[in-house]
Amino acid sequence: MKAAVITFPGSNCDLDLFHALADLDFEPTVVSAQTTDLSNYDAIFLPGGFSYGDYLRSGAIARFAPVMAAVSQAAADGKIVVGICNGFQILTEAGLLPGQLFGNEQPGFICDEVDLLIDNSNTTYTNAYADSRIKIPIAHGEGNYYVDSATLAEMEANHQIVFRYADNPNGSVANIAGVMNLAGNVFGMMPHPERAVDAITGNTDGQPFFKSILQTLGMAVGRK
Amino acid sequence: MYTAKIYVTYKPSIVDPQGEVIQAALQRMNYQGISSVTQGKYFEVNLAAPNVAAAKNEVANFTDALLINQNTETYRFELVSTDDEVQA
Amino acid sequence: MYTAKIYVTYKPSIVDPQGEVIQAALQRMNYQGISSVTQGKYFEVNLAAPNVAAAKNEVANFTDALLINQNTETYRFELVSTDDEVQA
Amino acid sequence: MTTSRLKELTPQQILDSKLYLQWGLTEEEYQLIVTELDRLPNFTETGIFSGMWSEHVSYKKSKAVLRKFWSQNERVLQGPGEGAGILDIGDHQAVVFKAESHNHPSFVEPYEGAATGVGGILRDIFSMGAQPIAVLDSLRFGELNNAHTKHLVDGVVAGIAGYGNAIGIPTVGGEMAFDDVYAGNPLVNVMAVGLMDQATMQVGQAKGVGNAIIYVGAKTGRDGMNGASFASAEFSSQEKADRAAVQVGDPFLEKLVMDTTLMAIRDHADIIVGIQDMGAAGLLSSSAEMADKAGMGIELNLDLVPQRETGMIPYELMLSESQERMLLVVKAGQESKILDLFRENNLDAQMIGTVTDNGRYVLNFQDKVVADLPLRFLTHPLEPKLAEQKPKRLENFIKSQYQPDVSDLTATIKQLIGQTTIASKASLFRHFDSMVRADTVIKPGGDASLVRIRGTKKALAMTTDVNGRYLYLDPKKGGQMAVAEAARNIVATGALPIGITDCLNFGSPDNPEVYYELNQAVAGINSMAKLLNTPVISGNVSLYNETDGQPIYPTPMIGMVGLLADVEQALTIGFKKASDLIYLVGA
Ligand SMILES: Nc1ncnc2c1ncn2[C@@H]1O[C@H](COP(=O)(O)OP(=O)(O)O)[C@@H](O)[C@H]1O
Repeated sequence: MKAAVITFPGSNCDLDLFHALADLDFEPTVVSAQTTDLSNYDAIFLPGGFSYGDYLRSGAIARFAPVMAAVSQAAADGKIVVGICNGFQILTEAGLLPGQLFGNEQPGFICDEVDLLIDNSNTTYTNAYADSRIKIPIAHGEGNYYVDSATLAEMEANHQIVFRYADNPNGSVANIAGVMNLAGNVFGMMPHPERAVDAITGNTDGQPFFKSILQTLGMAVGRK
Repeated sequence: MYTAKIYVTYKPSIVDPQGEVIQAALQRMNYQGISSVTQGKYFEVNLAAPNVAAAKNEVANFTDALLINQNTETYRFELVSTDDEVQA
Repeated sequence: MYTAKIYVTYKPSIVDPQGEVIQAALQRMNYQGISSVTQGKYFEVNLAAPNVAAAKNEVANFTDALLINQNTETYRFELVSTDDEVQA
Repeated sequence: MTTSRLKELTPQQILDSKLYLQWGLTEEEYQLIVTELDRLPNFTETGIFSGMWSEHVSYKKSKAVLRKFWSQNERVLQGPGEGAGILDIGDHQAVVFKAESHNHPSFVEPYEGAATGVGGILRDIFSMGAQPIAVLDSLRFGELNNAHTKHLVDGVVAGIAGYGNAIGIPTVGGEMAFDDVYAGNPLVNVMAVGLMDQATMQVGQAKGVGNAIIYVGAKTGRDGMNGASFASAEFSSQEKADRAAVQVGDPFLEKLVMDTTLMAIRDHADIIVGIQDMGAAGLLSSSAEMADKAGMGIELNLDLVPQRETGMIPYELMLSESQERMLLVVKAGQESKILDLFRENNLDAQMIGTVTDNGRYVLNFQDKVVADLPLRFLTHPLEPKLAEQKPKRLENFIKSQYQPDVSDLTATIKQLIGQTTIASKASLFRHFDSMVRADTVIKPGGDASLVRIRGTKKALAMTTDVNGRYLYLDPKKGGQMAVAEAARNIVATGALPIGITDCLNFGSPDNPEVYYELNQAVAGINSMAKLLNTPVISGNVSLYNETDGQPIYPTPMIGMVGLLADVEQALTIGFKKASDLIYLVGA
């Protein structure tokens, strides 16, 4: 399966994501934010980092990068679009996902491993998980997810909340760690599953995340 | 040339965690009379425009598009003309 | 009660990477007439004080102490009285 | 239009007003310059000498000590003298590392001081052609019992995090301790480690007559004017130093500069002759050092330097410490390939001069020659002979064994782990992204950190250590102990110690007792380094760490790197299962 990892100026988890995808049998390519055509790819990944320095608001400037029209098009075409950390922030700024990521309730960057609860196990991103409680790294200063209560109620009703924090590290509304759009093809999360795919770095709980996506696309699942 | 001074604040319905943290810090520092703190952003933008109306229009456009997140933020601005020269 | 509106900006000699990146973004978005952007902070603080002079003094003190980084930032503020009641 | 606040005095006025003394040149040095030039130096030239001959840039007072470092063995590809040292780790790969201090800037402005320290050490690594893979720190503050120290700690930690996290290089470890000798002079040392293929090794040299000097990165402003001479002056808590514009770091810009520089080295190795970052004394020291190392001359046209502020004079352009700038030497006629590459990535890039063969350091500005100096003279100040004397306290110590009086073990242990120096630092290092790049095998919280090398079975262990109290009690043994501690930490991961970088934090070398400490500490480090076969391949000196004449403890931070052949063999500190036996080994 062909996956594009979009690298914006200031992205810094692009290679981590690339390696995770490659190790888990995707065919990833790192694609510059100047690209205007993504029609060759089955899935689009927006990585973590500090796009354009995260100046102004995280994700606010990246949203206007040339590639974003193609990302919106891919989303409209029903392709899988995944934003991780800064990628999630960009997707919310671009209006492809509801809500916004504010500064952590207790201001400051936090790097840790946290427990996530899988709220909806029947999604493109979770169907390969055997457990409903997993451990995934976080690393962010602006991970405090906010959405107004009316939208939140709709999202809850539509099962759009995919992951919640077991122990809220940043003040996110309803402990939200990852959400998808109504159609289920656009997804964003603050934690970093791509940092949890290799036993040698201490955690493999991110593997089923990527396997779920492969599985959904009907491809053979297999670890090299 | 014009200078736009743009003040961005959260909409009243949005909790401002930073403001609360600052207020708590000020209280610990013994500034007891403080009943609320909100933190927003302030921009100064220098721009060329044919006239005040055009400048106002442009400032509103780019502020809506980029400088604020319309879901959570709101703004006001002032415009100052920076050249008083007679037009050639 | 008073409301202090405090505008914090970088000192002129300090690099403002944020402003430069925002300016570049606006240029890419085809706002061509923009010659400079600086981003600062804007605070609104409500406070009780016996009189204007005391309020001004307090605002200057806590702004110096907490709200700004004196090495890199500078500020100005306005003070608005929010109660017009006759004093008891 | 802003113009410089500095008025350019005439050569005669400089002589009469003795401005050079204010700028840190001694009477003897000034006279030497006049004799050598056979005329009075002008304003720009006097500034150039004050920058180049500051301790921070020239190491004139510490060179004699540094030359004693043992820095050769079978692994060493590059020893001290370049941006960073390089060691062979097999498979045509090499590890590159160096440490740097940002003590004084961090005291004045903790966030930006620490942040720009990280930025500077990373430039040292990638200017050698290496991809930075990890940052470590070593921090000293006063006791954590007052608001000011808390402000410093919070600012420094946030600054390291703010820069390292944003540029995407993990901060994988470090160490910190608290003692009131550092209250007026905290230590902020950072170390960076990089990885490269030996084929892409770069050195900072300006070779080849006619080759182009290319400036890339941020524009020059009046940032940190006089930082180098500032760093070489003692602090007085009485007077607030005349604070030049604080340097502000821009990790976003540095990431672009880093990625583009590494791309240039990868794609254009055949036309890049040398690379150097602009650190202390900015454009001046980088250009002079590059030309000197190649035994060449250099001629620059300052009108071409990208400028952020208006009205800057040559003195300011040369001594500015604006961040995120690099100097490249590129083969004549090939400039446009490099200029285009940087410009495509939205970075300023400008050819500002050429390499000459006349051994002169020449600056042009607004159609005038504003400096014309013999380069070798400029880069080789007098090395003053310094007196040394064993500190009185070392004679007077009561050497008898101290017997602690412990009646309640639980209470004593609680007291110990309640001390800030011993307590867990997790609440502070959790602000550092220790995992970005997804190669961190052992994160902060262990003895040494471990970073795997993707595509191989290898991993690199790294640690920073020193205990200033031990050096205060015995500078030589304390130096040995710092190296030994670092080695123990490396070995505890299963890795083999392979090399050392250091940061020599001391008081004023003009104080004979401090100079003695410096010599003894280096002797101690050296003897242990030889014993362990861990050559000292790079380092940094920070002198004048004093407040009101009171020096800090001698604190030579040791950064050590180890090589683990098979990452699957890595060991972590945690107990693994109940009923495993516990052994105490060693003395
Ligand atoms: N300033 C710091 N930055 C990053 N990591 C730190 C820092 N201080 C301590 N650590 C981490 O905390 C752990 C324990 O540190 P320390 O208490 O100094 O250990 P030790 O006494 O074994 O040297 C180490 O893994 C170290 O990397």
